Amino acid sequence: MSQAVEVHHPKPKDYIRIAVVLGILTGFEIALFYLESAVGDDLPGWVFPVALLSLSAIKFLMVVAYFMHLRYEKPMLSRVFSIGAVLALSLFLILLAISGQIVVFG
Amino acid sequence: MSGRQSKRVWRRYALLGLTSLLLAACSEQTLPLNSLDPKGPIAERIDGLFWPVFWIAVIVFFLVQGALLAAILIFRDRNVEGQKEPKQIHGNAVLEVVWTAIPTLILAGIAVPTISAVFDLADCPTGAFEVDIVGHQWWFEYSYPDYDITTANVLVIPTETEVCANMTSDDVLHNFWIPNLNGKRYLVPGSNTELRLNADEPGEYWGQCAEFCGLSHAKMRARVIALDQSDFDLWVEEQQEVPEPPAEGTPEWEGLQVFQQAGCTGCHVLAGVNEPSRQDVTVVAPNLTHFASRSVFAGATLPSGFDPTQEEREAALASWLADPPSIKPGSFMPDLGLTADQIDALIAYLESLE
Amino acid sequence: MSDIVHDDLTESADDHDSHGHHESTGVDNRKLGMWFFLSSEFLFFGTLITNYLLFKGRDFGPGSIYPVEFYDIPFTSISSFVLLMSSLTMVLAHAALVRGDQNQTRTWLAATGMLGLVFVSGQFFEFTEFVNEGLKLTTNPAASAFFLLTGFHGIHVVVGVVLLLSLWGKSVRQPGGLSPEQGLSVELVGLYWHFVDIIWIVIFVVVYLIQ
Amino acid sequence: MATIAPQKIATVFRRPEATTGFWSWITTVDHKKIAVMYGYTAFGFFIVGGIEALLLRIQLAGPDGTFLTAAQYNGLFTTHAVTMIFLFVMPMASAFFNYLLPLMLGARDVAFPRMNAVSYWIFLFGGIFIYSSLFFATNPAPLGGNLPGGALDASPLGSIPNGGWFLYAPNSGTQFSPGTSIDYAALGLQILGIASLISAVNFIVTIFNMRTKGMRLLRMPVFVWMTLIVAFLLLFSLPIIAIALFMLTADRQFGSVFFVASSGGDPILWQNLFWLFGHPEVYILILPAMGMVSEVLPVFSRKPLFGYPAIVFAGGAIAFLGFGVWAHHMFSSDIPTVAQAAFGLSTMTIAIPTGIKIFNWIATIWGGRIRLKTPMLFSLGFVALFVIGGLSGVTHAIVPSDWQQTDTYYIVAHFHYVLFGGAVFGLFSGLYYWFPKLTGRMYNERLGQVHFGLMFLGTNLTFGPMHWLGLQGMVRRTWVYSADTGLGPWNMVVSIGAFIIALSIFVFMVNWTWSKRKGEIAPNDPWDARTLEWTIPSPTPEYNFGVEPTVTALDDFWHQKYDEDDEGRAVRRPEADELVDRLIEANGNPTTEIHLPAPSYFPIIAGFGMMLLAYGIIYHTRPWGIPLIVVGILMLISSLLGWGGEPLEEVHEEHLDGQGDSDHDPGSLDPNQESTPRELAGVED
Repeated sequence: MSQAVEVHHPKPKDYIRIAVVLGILTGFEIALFYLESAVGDDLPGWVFPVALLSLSAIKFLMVVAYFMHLRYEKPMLSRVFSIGAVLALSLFLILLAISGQIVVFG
Repeated sequence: MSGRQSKRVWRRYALLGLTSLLLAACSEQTLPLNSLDPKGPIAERIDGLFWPVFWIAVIVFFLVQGALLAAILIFRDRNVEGQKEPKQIHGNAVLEVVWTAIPTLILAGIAVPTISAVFDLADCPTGAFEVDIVGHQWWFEYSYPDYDITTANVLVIPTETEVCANMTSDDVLHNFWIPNLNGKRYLVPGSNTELRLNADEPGEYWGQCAEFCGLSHAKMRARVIALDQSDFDLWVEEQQEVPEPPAEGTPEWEGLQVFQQAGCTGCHVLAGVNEPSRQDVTVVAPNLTHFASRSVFAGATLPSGFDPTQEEREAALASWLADPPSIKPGSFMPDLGLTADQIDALIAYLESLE
Repeated sequence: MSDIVHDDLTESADDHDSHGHHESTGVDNRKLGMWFFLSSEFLFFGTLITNYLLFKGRDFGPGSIYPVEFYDIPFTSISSFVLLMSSLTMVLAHAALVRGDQNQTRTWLAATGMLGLVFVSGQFFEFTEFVNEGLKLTTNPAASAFFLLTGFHGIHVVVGVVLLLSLWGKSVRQPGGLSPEQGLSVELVGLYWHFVDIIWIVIFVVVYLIQ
Repeated sequence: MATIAPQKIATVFRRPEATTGFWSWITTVDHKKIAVMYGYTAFGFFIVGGIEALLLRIQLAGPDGTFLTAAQYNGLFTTHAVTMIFLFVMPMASAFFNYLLPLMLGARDVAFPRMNAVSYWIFLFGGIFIYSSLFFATNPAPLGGNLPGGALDASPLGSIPNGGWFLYAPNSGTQFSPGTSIDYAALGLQILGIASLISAVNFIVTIFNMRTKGMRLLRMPVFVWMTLIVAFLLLFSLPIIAIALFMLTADRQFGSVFFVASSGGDPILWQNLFWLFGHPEVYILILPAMGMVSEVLPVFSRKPLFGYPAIVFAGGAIAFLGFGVWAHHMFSSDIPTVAQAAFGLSTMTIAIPTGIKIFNWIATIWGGRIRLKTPMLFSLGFVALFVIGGLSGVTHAIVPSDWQQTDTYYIVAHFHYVLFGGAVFGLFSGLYYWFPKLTGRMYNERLGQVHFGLMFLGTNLTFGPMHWLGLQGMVRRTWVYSADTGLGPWNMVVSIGAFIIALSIFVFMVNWTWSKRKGEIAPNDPWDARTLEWTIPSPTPEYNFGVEPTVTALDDFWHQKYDEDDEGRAVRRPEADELVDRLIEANGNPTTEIHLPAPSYFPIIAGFGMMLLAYGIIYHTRPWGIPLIVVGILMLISSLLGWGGEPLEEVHEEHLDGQGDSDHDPGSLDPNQESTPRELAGVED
């Protein structure tokens, strides 16, 4: 654990600010859920999933970047971490695609 | 040392060559499951795809193995004083590009006909002749929705007709394969798959379940009999008839008594005997209505041989009725403990069900 | 992979070595191992989430029930929020330790563990409710997938709580609190904890909120 | 030298102290001893798997064989595959990784020595667990099914797992496999997977972090590169099968319905998940052998590896593409046409990097000075046979052809050329090549060449005709075939070939056992090699390197011995002999005190606990099932805590030359960490 790296760390206040933002984003997510229940039929089907997924992606990245302080680490660790994330995402999208077909035609 | 060495290498390759020669020589044998012997347009299309790729592979094989062998022979350490050390070559960018590009081009060349064949052979054409295939441990059930016929083990199809098999499975995965007519396709419980069959000539085509499906997977075989349209129509007529019950007192009649009393009717359906309406019956065993019209039984494993005599057929049937699990381990048809007389009577009855 | 290599090609492996044999990448062995492990965890959870997505829309015949009919969104929102906040307390614990504030470290570690327990209890309650209302592991594949996914995540939370509490125990027992080296353990447990949190961030949206 | 001072530490057990004999093996954390244990265990399983193969071949030698029953045959083909893949090739590769990684990187051990020991013990108990099914498992016929004579299959062989190594659903579900044998397979594979996942993390961190001075990534031997790639493949593919096996176990034990078709489950999902793991697994099996061949070919041609970066890159490309081709195992399955076409294409692309490797290997020996010693013969055999396997592989990428070929012996031929002609030949190449390093003695060259000759002949006789059999319609996993199919004669040839292979393995065992004791004493650098492991005495001293090496180039050792003249030919430096002697001398007699990780009881306890846990899960409905689970978990936890509680090294007055090493389960806690010198050193940085 190198002290030189620790120096760059945000202060507790910054963490609290980030947590507040995360909380607000969660609030948005929940609001979107109820909004969809209310007016979902008037909008194209992809709007709410896309909005929700974007919000969760932002939260995801904030936690990774600040709480897991990946922003302040050597870039190598980001790559290590993203290999798994990207691989999982792409493999399972392909799997969903080919299996989705089974649902459609089967 | 090195001289002897190289001779050994030669011998090894000579042996390999000999093996492949033998391979070619033996191909004259009768091979009912030979996938390289297409008997219909679909199998021919696949065959036409296989051979060019095979020959390309053969050429590549000889080039690469030749280079390897040449390198070994030319550059082996002769173990002589003063033999120079090799030049220390670390690589060559041009060569790397060349031997990346050439395989890529070859593969691209192969890919084009492959992809077009995949799409051409994929779906059943509209208006195809329809049959339903259901896989059971360990036999195939066939039914003809348009003709209200249900049969097993032997699938009868008209020649020069696109046949579309709608397949599913009653238990585990099975895989229906008639090598002369097409590649294979899974039968999946809970969903439907399609397989196209098309035979040019009348004939009997052999098949086998190709996916491991439990204990007696090996004994889950299949036959397809292709008939001219006129013969096929006759066959359909025959199959739609309900057999007359045998006259009282005949051996056939005694067989029917055994059939009804020994427990056979618990699983087998026989029109006119225990089948008031075909739809209500849950199938656990082959429909035996026209048993005698089928060339094979017991998961298409019996009788063996290409043209069995009636005696051979009856002997096989007797052995099957005597102890099914010894022929198909795990079989859902139990050893009913039938006496020899009962078996004879049953055979007489079953063989009358044309 | 070539990206990882790139770093190393431009700098010699021994640049950071003054003496002895140390980490060629300059990242502690344990920490590097942890990041690789977490990277691999994506595949665990990816498989489970995919299972759920595959089954959630299928038709299991008349009269079948689906997990989505049982969700209690306000309840799950609160427990999601609890888990999110536990990430904050976790990072505060680590920050306190870096400052050398043992008291605060202790407090925040305990708080994180407690929040984790609250989350797990919530999940336990949720499962019990579902089962009482008739949604069981055996009901249909969608239910099976739901229970396996959230259960597997729950086990991760439990393991995290155990690790946190044992760290907290050490900080209480040891006279001078946690040593600077145990700071690495706090950091590693923190990484694990945040990872469990981000997986829940995804599950919350993908499983619960998207209809 | 390792200083092992008894010390009072609050742990459950007294610290183990033995450095020789039985207990030293049980408690060792030395990567070399662990490697040796991996090697012998794996070889033991190889013999078992080989005997299984011979039994299968006796049964199939003629049509309608009666040597085995259906249940026995189905069990044997299942365990043959499980054994050869998970209990032989993978652990044997792991033996090489363990032995060679630190030596090739110039390190004193792997990054996490105790995790390394844990991996081994978990693997061993996993293997024992699977084979304990012989005695404990049951294999009744599916409900309503009847076995000959109405009885269960009485012999133990009838009770081993019999669903195929692929455990396809729904046949592997309780409805169609009601006994416990499938549970043994599923949980056994789960245990082996955990062992491999732990080693994967260990190897990756070792390779990234334990390199000696100057050992940049592109100066690492190709074997190390292939190890790294394999470890990545394990890291990312094992989780998928782990979850799939969880699902299967949950289906079988706890009533979930993932794969139960009658409840809406999806058997094809199992296939997808299985092959998402299963295809990378193929490369997990073959890449280590490719790495070894890439070490052996240059040494015995006295030339550098041709196109080092291309070979490394091709290995990475194979691994990457290997994740995107899984559905080619399912071309006749229920997948959409577009997916069939796409996966056919992606499968073809694998041939490109594979070709790059083959061509570079041939270019490596081209123009060299080829010494046909046994390791070289096996490496050349590898290339020759692998080419055949690769080419037949391209023929199944032709999707419609694959509809004909899949599930036939054509596939069996293909993957045996790749895995036996490939992986196993590579492993034997490595066993002969590093034999002097391991034992300090030379193997018998003549017997080695006899072994190669017989095995090469046997391999082609066994697996060559299988191509033909498959195309002629011989379907896999069938315990009998009818004489009418005309498949008899070639099956006889195949069976004879199998026995020739067996004979060749016998020759190998004779050679090994004899040479290990009586072989000539090996010279320091018997092959005039290129990598760091040959700069230290043979057999390797416990601390590996007396002096930590510094490297300045790829094949640093070779460049120290050889210069190039104007033509670019290698010229041995006049001082080379002296240099080798000096290096060996220095590495054999360290001047500074070297601290090695201390042995520990905990790894074996953790492994044993894992096995008990698995038994407990299978028998959780019995009264003693739950207690077994509890005991298993307690053993696991207590050994992890105990291991966290004992310092890796004993405490020393002054830290001179600490092992670059820290050993913890990621996330486990270490109360005595401050007492580890290495950690203190870390803080000083």
